[in-house]
Amino acid sequence: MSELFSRRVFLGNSLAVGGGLLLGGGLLSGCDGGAPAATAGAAALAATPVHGGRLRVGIIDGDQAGNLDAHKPVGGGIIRGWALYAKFWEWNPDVSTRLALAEFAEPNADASAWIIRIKPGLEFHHGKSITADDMLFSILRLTDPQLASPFAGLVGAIDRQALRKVDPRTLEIRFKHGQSFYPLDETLISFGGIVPTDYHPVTNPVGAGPYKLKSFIPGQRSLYTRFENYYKPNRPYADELEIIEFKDQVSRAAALRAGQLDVASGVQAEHSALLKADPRLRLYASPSTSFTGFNLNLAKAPFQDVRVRQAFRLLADRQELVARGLNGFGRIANDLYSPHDPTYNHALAQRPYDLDQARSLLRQAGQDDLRVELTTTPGPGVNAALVFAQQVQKAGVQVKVNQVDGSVFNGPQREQWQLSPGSTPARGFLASALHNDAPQAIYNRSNFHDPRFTELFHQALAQPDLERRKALVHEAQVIQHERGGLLIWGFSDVLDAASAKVGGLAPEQTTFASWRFDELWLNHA
Amino acid sequence: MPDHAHRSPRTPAWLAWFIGRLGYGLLTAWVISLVVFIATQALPSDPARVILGPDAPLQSILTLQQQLGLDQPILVQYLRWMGAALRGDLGISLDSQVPVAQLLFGRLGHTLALLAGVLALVVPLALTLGVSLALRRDRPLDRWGLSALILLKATPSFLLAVGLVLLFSMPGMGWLPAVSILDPQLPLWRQLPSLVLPVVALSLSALPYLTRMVRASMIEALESDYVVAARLRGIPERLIVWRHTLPNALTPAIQGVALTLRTLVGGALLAEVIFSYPGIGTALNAAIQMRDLPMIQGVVLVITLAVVLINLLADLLTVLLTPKLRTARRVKMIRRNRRGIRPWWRRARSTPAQEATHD
Amino acid sequence: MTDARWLADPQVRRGAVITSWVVLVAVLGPWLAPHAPTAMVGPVYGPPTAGAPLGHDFLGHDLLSRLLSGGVSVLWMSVAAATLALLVGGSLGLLAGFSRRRLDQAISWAADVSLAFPDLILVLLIVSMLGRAPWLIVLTVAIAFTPGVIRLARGSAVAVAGQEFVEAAQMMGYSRWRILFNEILPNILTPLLVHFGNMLTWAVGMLSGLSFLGYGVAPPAADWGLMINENQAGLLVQPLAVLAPALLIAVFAYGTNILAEGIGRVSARIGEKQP
Amino acid sequence: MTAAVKIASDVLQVSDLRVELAGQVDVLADVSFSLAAGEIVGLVGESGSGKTTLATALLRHARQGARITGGHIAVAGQAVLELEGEALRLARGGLVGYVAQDPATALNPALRIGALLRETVLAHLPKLPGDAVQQRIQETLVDVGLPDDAAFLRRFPHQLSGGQQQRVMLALAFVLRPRLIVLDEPTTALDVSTQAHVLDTLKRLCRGHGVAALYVTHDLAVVRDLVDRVMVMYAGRLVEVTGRERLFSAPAHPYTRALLAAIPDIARRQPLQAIAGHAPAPGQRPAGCAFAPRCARRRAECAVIEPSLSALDAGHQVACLVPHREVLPRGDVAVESVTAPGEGVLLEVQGLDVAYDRQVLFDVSLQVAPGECLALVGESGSGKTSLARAIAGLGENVQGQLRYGGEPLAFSARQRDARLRHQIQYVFQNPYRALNPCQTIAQTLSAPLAHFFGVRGDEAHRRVEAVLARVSLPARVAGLYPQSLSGGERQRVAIARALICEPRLLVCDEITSALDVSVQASILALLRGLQGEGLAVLFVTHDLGVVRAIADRVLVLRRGRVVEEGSVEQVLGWPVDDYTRTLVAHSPRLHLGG
Repeated sequence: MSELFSRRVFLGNSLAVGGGLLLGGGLLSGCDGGAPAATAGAAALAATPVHGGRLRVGIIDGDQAGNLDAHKPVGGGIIRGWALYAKFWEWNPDVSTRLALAEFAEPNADASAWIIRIKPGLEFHHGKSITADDMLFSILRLTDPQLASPFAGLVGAIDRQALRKVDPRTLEIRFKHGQSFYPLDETLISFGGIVPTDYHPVTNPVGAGPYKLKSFIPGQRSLYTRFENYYKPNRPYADELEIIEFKDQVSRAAALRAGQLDVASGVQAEHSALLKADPRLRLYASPSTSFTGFNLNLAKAPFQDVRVRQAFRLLADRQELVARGLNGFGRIANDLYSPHDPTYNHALAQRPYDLDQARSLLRQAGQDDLRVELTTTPGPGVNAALVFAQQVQKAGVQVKVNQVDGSVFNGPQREQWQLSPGSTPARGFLASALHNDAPQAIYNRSNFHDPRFTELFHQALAQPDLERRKALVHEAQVIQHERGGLLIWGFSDVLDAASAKVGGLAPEQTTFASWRFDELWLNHA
Repeated sequence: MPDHAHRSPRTPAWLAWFIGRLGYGLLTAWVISLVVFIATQALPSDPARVILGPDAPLQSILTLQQQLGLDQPILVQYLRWMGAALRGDLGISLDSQVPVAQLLFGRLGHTLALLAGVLALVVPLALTLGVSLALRRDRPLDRWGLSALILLKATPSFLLAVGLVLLFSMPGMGWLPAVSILDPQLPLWRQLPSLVLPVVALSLSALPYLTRMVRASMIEALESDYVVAARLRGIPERLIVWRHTLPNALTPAIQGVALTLRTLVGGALLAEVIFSYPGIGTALNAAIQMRDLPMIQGVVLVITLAVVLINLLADLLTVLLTPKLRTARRVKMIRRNRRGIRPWWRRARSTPAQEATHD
Repeated sequence: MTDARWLADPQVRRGAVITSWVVLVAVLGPWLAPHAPTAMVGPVYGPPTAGAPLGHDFLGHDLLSRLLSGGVSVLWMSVAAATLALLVGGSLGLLAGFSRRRLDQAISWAADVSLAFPDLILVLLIVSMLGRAPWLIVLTVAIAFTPGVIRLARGSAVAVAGQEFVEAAQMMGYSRWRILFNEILPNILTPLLVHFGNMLTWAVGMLSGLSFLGYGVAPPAADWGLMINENQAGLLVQPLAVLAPALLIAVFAYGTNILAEGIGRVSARIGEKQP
Repeated sequence: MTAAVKIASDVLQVSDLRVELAGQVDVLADVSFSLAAGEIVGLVGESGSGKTTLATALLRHARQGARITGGHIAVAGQAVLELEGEALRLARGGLVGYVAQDPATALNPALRIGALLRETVLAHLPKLPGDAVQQRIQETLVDVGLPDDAAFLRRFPHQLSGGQQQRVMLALAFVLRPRLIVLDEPTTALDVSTQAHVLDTLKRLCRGHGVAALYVTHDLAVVRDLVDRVMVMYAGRLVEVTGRERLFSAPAHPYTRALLAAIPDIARRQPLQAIAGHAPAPGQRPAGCAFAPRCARRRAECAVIEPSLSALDAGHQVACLVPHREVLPRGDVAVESVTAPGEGVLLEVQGLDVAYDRQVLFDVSLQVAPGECLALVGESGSGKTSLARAIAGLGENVQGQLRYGGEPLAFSARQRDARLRHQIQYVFQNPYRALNPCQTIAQTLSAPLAHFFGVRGDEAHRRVEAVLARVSLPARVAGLYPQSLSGGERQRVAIARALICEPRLLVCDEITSALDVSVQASILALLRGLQGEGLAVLFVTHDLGVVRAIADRVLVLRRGRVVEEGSVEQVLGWPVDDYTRTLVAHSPRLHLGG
């Protein structure tokens, strides 16, 4: 109870911060002050959870039908995974991790090995008890090259040969070539669902999550029933969970408003006014630390020149980007990610919008008449790209926004885009870096490679001690801030909307407030 | 004088025509499947990358490509696909890893239900409207009706659909579901309310064409000599409209319905997306986005076969409903020019299909 | 001579007036627009102000300026697609109607096959795979329309060619080209023209539908179809942002449609005078 | 029944009937007449005279755009124009029967013969028991000379021949036993033999049932044997009403006389006289007598006073200020001397076979001498058009031999030498489709000049004017498009197009069948004139009267074979072949035994 309470207090604080920023930059926002009001409404709903009912959650999965695979989730598969699978850890609302299936999980002193022990008496949906064999199977499956999971890269450091069962509930994980890997929790948490050895993603999709599968029609919906032996007592609340897939926001908003849905997960900011105006609905704005920005490709002219990168970062009018690109639902950023991370370097001053300096930098770099192509996929990212293109025009830079299909964007040319949008869901510094600009990053679109940064990053990976790691990260962030390839202009809020009958949904700093299916309940009476 | 020429043979003559027509249709479907297969496989897109997403390492992509057989020559891939398709196996969806046939089966049913609903609404409506407008030709009702129809025709169909969705998501409009999310647990006939709005939206866009077609052919039939003659014989007006005029006006209307269906098979896509209706239209749109090639090929094959079937049925109905064609000794649905003499450069060849203009 | 005859019909006149009004707005609009179509001058979905009488759109552009600038692309793309389809389809159709069996069968059959393939799906397939450059969209829409034109042109050509004056020309021993251009082509122009008007309507509908699905013109260009797509989320906040372009599209489609139909009706009436 | 007829001797009484188009333009005015029971009256007029309007007005029907605005029609005492709704419906068919012009289009293609008949009976006699209906239908079918078996009743209209179709139309009218029957050119679409049979049947039925009939036609000769009285109509007015004998022997109205003079007669060659000018279109009637501008006898007052129909003497009414009172001079006109055919052979056809789906010509041979007019005669389907087209180079699937001027001639016009090609020209049946609607007359006419002779510019202009003058068209026609010309003018232009090529052989395919008799007369006169200038003419026709009027020699075709050939006098006067004999016997003639 006390834990819950403290979380709520924390949230309140962070929201005040978020709201303040929003107000500060809210001059251009048509709907300022909206977010606090909505969250206030949400805070008011603190009644006792009710059991039973069918909870209907509407998700947008683009056009992907997706699957149920725990380790290679595609499209809505990630969200469905929250219902089906439990992991060693789970996320705290402040984007830190806490133990879930595991009762103990610690790295050794240099983070070259982890020991993970699960709670006793855990069971899968089909009644089989969870053992170290299943733990081993799950990690091996995730990292199996034959499975080709896109997320295997995050835990690429794991040495598949050196996994070791310590006892029936304990597993030891070691890393390749004596590497160290401190952020195992953050990288394994999302896609490291624990599944039984007889698991099959199509014929036997069982896990230890709050709900077990009843039926799944790809691209349409999936239906789940309550898992009675879920490791959290008395959870989940609803008897049934239904995840309904939508292709576009308009029809889902209509379904929510028409009462055909209880929860709409991840609402488009443009719909906020409409949803907020509806007395039957609640809008939850989670001030996440998911960043949105642009990748300046260092491998391409003109961005190999640090002055051009600096000029671009100075040219971004972040307030306006937040106001227009995010419809005001977000906060500005300082070209660095993971501000919630305790190691974040708050000493670095917020980079201002400085047209004059940007111009002079461009002039020094000999790029007075610069033409750049910004390649993006259709979707929400386009707006920010358009706003940015408009902003840089003031410095005489022509940015041509080129929209390409998702398959082209992520196709063979994906490292060739001169300028492209980038974003990563809220993660700690190390995990975010592994997504973006770390030496072994799975997708380094900005082609940022810096010897000193690499050195610092490797040291940080091997440093479980917070204070010492903090020093390393601080210096690394100075480098990123000064000459990195990312232009991070903002952190976006995640908007969820739900019927007023839904409880257990509260804003948090993560992106998945509405995916906590073991917390959500429905006042179905 | 030439009475003896009309003894009906044992098997009706149109049967031979029908078989030929069937073969032609199947050939068409086959060619389309081949073209689409080659085009989709050859185009610069990499399903493996689309499936795995931006963060996939190269190794994973290469492995998946191999698993999908994307590294084989196109013709080998086609032959393999065709062979399997003939056995009813359309491959596995790249996206959801479920057999395409299984995915399509349910969705096809939904789309067919949607189309059936549209037909059930539009055909009687268009007939009634068309007939009543034709009977009131050039009177105010007719003129206003026509203007309204043109306006309806000019309005892009997706606007109608979006408008309906928004209207029914308003408070107090809950008596019809705004969005057609179907519960797979329940049979479709118990979820008919979900069909209403998409059917209405599609019907509205299909209505103008059909109504005007019925009206035009009704007017043509009403002005024909045989109607004047029937009228001057004292045949009651009711019989003139329903017995003398409508059957003859129906023949062009059948081709019109076929054309409407053909357009709807493709046009349902927009409505399906807007209403989140789980039909083959949404499946195709998603498959195209995802480069889910087996799914695209499967959907296209199904759509093509459907179109071929629709055309076939329409032609068959036309033959069966037109006594002159039904009883002919050789069915050639060819409209010669008035004197029956064909232009000088096209001698002794027959056109298989009737002319049906695009409108 | 023919034009005067067409304009005598009130429906043709009304269609011509409506169409030319929209064309005028689209063509002169960019000069009249108070702001650049990409300039962000107000709040997102902001209400009307003195500088922006219609309010603002999803990024805070001036809606009026975008409306005024957004017609050119709709116009040129639909006209280009319809023209291309008319030229290519018309030539192929005439060729088919005028050549001996083999080529005619090949062309007619190809047209039949493509007609068995729904337009929108064909366009979707091509555009999604090859990209959304305007010329490509135009080309694709034109490809989708061509089979219909082929059939129409071939059908009308065959019908005209069956008439005695063509046989007379043939008997005189005029060259095939001469018969084609002097005797047949002028006589099938009217149905083709009517079809052209219809194609304009379809093209507008298809282009805006494509934009709606996200395959149309790429932003930041101002385009009526795209504007519907961009602003649909704000429909209840700033309805004009969706309704105004939708209305203009519908009016344009309406105008071309009744123009085409009026012309068709007038020529049918002229034709009726001959038994 | 018969008693009733005798009491009310006039079955039909029409007075002051008026039909208008929009804008008070009358198509029919001041029409008054009556019909006695059992009487058959012919209504004769050229196209546009309003005869069909009058015919349908008797059933209180007007075509789209027209309205019956005045007058009174009484059929067997019932005021037809006052009838509404159900009463009107029952009067149509029950009281007044109607037989339409073209049975092929007037029979619903989707309904079986039996269904049509049964429906018609039941629409008027809904209470009649089934077997009575059946019996009545079978009686009527026997009456009109059709089989009455079930198989026949199950036929669709398209499975019948043209004559049978028209008999079905008669049956549909007679099955209700109406008091009056209106027939709108019922035999125009039929071959002469069939026409003769149908007319016989009709006459028998009317006499037998005591039904009055109004027979509408454009051809006086057709009604010669059928009718008791004739009404002549011109520009929406009755101009002469009289008994049959009187009409043919002493017509009083100048128009009637002109019409008679324009009709070719199979019995003898008489000079055909065209009527100058046009009949006025509705709304363009001149003041005074509508015929006055075309009338040779007109006086000053004719342009002022509109003559009304008044009795000349008993049973003879005429609307003319200066009617003819003398008897029509008979047969004294000298028969034109036949132009002597030139020596030698211009065109020779040997063993010609033509086959499409089936063979249409079998081993046809013929010869045409320079300056000669050879008529090709046959009923529809005899292969005469195929033969003409083959000669003109438009044929297909032709086998055999063609020789022109002694030289072999290719079957396809395209393969013929250009110097030969212009010498054989072809004029089509339908003048409305023979001219390119997108080209002015000058363009149409000057194209062959440039093509064959390389003549352009002023010289071409001069020649176009000359050829227009030759076909009696004013020079201003050159600037017009075909749609502003009448059918006869178009046919003249088509002939001009042939003439401008300086042909030696002109193939004319039924070129007058779509035209009114007065126009036909002028076209035939033109052709005769051209023939006099040395042009050979191959004239395809089904009308033996026209043959008599124009041809030197005749070739009779039957089912693709030549059955008789010879001079006109020989073939029409003393036909040898049985087929030719029936053809001649069944052809309508103006002068009995002439």
